Amino acid sequence: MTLTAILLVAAALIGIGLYGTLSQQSFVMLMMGLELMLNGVLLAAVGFWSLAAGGVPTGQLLAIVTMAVMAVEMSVGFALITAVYRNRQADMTESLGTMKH
Amino acid sequence: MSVVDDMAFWIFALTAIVSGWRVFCTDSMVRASFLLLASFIAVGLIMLLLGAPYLGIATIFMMGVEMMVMALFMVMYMMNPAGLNPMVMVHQHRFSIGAGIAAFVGLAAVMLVTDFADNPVASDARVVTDLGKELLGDSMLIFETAGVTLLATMVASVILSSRSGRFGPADEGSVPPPLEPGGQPAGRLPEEGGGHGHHHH
Amino acid sequence: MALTGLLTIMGTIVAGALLLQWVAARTRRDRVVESQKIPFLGGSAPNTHAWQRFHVRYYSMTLLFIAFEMEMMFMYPWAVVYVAEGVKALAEMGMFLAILTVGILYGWREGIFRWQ
Amino acid sequence: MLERLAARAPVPVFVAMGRDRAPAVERLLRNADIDVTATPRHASILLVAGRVRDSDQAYLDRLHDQLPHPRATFWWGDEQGDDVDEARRAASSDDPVVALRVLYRNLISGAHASETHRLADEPPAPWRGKGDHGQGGEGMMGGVPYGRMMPMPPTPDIRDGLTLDVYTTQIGPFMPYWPAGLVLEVTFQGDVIQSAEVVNPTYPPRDVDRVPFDHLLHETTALAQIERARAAHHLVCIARLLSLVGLPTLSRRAQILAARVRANETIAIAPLRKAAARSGLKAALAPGLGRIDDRLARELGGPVQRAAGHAIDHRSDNPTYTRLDFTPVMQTQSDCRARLAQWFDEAEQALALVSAAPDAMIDHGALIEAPWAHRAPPIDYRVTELLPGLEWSEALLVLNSFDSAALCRMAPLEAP
Amino acid sequence: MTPIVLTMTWVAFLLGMAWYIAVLDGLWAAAREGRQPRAPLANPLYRCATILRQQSNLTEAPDLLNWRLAPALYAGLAGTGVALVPFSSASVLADLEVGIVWWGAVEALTVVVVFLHGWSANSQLGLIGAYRYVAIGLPVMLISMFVLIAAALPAESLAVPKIIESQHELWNVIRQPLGLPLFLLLGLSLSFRGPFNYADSADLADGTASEISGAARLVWEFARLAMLVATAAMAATVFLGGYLGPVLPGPLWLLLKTAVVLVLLVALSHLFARISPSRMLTLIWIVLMPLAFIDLVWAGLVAL
Repeated sequence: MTLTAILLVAAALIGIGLYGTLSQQSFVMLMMGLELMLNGVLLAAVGFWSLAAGGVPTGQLLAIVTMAVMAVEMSVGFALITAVYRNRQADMTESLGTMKH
Repeated sequence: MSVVDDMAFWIFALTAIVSGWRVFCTDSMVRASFLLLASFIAVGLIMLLLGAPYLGIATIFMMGVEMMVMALFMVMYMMNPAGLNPMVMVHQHRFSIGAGIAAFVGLAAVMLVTDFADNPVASDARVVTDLGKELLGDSMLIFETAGVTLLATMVASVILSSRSGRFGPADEGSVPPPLEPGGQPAGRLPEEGGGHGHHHH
Repeated sequence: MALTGLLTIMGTIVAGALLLQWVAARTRRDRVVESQKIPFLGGSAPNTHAWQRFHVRYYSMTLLFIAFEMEMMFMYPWAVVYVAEGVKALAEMGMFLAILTVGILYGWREGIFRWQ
Repeated sequence: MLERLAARAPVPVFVAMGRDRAPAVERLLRNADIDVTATPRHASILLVAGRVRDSDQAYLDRLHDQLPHPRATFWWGDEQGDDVDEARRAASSDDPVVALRVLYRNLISGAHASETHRLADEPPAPWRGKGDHGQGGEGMMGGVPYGRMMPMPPTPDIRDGLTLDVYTTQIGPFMPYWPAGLVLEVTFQGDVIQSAEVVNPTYPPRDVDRVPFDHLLHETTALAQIERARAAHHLVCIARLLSLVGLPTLSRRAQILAARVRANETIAIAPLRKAAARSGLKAALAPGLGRIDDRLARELGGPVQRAAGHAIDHRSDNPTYTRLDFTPVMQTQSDCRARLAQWFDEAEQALALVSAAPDAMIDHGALIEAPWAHRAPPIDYRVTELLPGLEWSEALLVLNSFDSAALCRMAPLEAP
Repeated sequence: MTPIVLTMTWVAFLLGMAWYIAVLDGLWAAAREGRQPRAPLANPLYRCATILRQQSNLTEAPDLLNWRLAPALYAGLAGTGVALVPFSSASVLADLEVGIVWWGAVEALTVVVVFLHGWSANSQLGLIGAYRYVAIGLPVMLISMFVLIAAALPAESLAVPKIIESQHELWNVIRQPLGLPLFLLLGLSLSFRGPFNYADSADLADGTASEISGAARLVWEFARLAMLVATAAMAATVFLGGYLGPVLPGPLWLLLKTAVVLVLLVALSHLFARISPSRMLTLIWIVLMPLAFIDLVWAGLVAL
């Protein structure tokens, strides 16, 4: 369990997350991709903190802030989706994009 | 690091990656949400191995509720939420795969060439206490900002999601979007039982 | 190590419970026939599958809840150093509870704690 | 070993309530040897209590097939033909507990073979090998994946306007806490009812509490008998509501009280009422829940009418009652809470009348208020109009806040 | 205690207490209904045998994997909850530095698992139960987190053994009197009993359990009891000093206290009516949540 191994896993998670974010048509699935990317970031942060930074408290803080970002993203994201859905009944990124009125 | 720890790490790592990948393969929105949760739990367990007990377990409970809420919204807004009819709802598929792989390869390359400092956390460090001290000490500002941001989040999400604005229902006069530019509003009308794949003649 | 203990317990119980269900299903020879699979609705049969885009009646509450839960994450480490930090920590708690109270009051005013 | 232990357990029974049998079944509910289950999936014996409409046979068969093996059917009533063997039936006057126990023990030991399915072993629609993926579906929302259609196309919700899928299904006639015999076609969005239609009406109420009232038509009857029947009827109604809000033990207490009232014992309702109040029953019935308008309350009559604030009661005009200073009790709010309070008040008043005049007689042919709604032709108001916009548990509370006669008049099949 | 003895104690505690709750339920009902209890000690075993004898049911196109996994995971979560509780000063199966955070995770995952159980059956009654449970289960979790954090203040640690040690002089139930009652409500919610039975209630024909039979149901019902045991043991530990007590050995004290808490929980589950989910949601946020705040402030002021 070296730092390299951890970062590789984190990179894999970020890669999969990126694929999901780019490929999914629906907002909610797109958010799953984002979450997965942040999951990778989280793992990398903790990995650095634990193995390279000698446990400086700021490292932990970074991880918590990442999680807070996730929470904010989810909360506001779903609120937005609800607002959009209510107004346009759309849950697809494309159908929103083609809408000009 | 003991052999057991190493083995555990690889099991968790594999779980995290495989379930993270399966998220985008399953048809059921509930399964997708909870596969993502499985990925988070595995990462949380890796954090425990890395000597961050609070962060690891907090990830598990935080993501437990987040993915629960995620599942609620997924089911609410996705057609065919249980995936009874298999579906593919992707666009720019090849490009996305390419981007994903490129990101992985790029990051991995950077990692492999960079020489990271080897400075592991002391095994007797009181990490939770440290974190608490940090929160109330040097990083107080971050902490306060986070608190206020979360309050703003609460207010914003309530405003956005609830129907009863001060100016009447938010959906008044709204029209479903067309599926083709300039087309008829699609909505979810009864005749369209065939779903997404059907309207493109 | 605590983690090993917890995972062993979890694994053993889950494996045991699954095994019990599997063995029970193996030892009974009766097949579940199609008419038996109809979901229970007092004798009636449904027209469609029950899995639907289920209207969650409290969705605004869940969004407030996530932000709340995030605040809780900050509170655990705070609790550990509370006695050591003293008044400063107390003030911090005041801020916390103030934020959460405002959140609750706002949500209440908007009526998100009811079935929409 | 497992068999021996299982044979000693309380018999898990699911009750399919037919006509006329409600009070008798409520007696069963109190017996510790019988475990009345909420769903057929947990039962081993399907108890068909009383007569079932011919049109309900298909529902009964479906219910039967939903029981897990080993399973058996038991008929309790007088209408069964001789084609049913002795072990699986009891006359309506008999207590079936012993027979049920024997049947259950034989079922567990294998002496009585588990019954095979009655409906065809076929999916609701053929699906195997059909469609793009062999699961019977087409596209995203079409076809019959695994034999059933996907949920209905979305419509705007009646409460908050979100346009989401609706789920339409028939419910009943053998649903727990559901008026016996009633089949509704209910459209849900989430857990809120959007609309409902009557498919089959409820069974007309003809229960044991009616006996003294029928009696009165032809001969002089003791006031005590009439009023005891009233108290017992109301207690059983109260018991249903108590059970519905998660107070099964209190509910059983109410049923025991009802049985003791019928057996001419002297009882007090006040302790039950106090216990119910302390348990927060009022909070469980939100104010305004199930409120009906004045016209409907008047049409329905009986306790429903008095709960709406109309002091109309035939007993006020009867000399036997006026001698006892009878004045009708009433509530004002006309909601579920008021109807429950009305049942409690009337039951207490009835027992007070019994103790005030244990020997009073009422002349035959006298017009005496019955404990239930007027038995008159159906009215042009459907019970289904009460349900839209209610969450499922609230809907059940509203349904159970009416007596069966009132429900019967509000759920006719055809337009009146 | 050696690990082996400790494990055996854990198993005996979990099974014994689950059986004890079933017995208590039977006795309580019989007493309130004024009749003789029916074979009170053996009845739970008879019922287990009955359920196990029944065929396992299926529905049309269920999410079979999750349907079978949910009861198992629920039981597993309850088991890890019990493992957090020390039987005496050096005997705890999972001596986690952040024990009460794990308990928070158990609560969060319980909501997930119950939802999954109701969802997987593909039946409307189960779905309603599942969604309703999430509405109540999520906010109740916050309340329990507040009271547990309050209990952690004087201990200056998130570890369960440390919280016990901080109660040498005074139990938390006296120092923070609001904590225990609020925590007991969580217990009812985690195992959905009585006034908090929003998942498997009578009006839904047993809700998420309405379509299961056989072994799956046995596991599910056992898990509900086990979860109640876990909450009671946690309550006894965090608020009643756990193994602390004079004369008697530590494990016995824990057993006694858990037994007492379970009597309270069983009484609560039979004494109160279930209010509509909408009103309960408001009640939790508007009444119980501020009470939890008060508990935290109270604990904070006392601890300083």
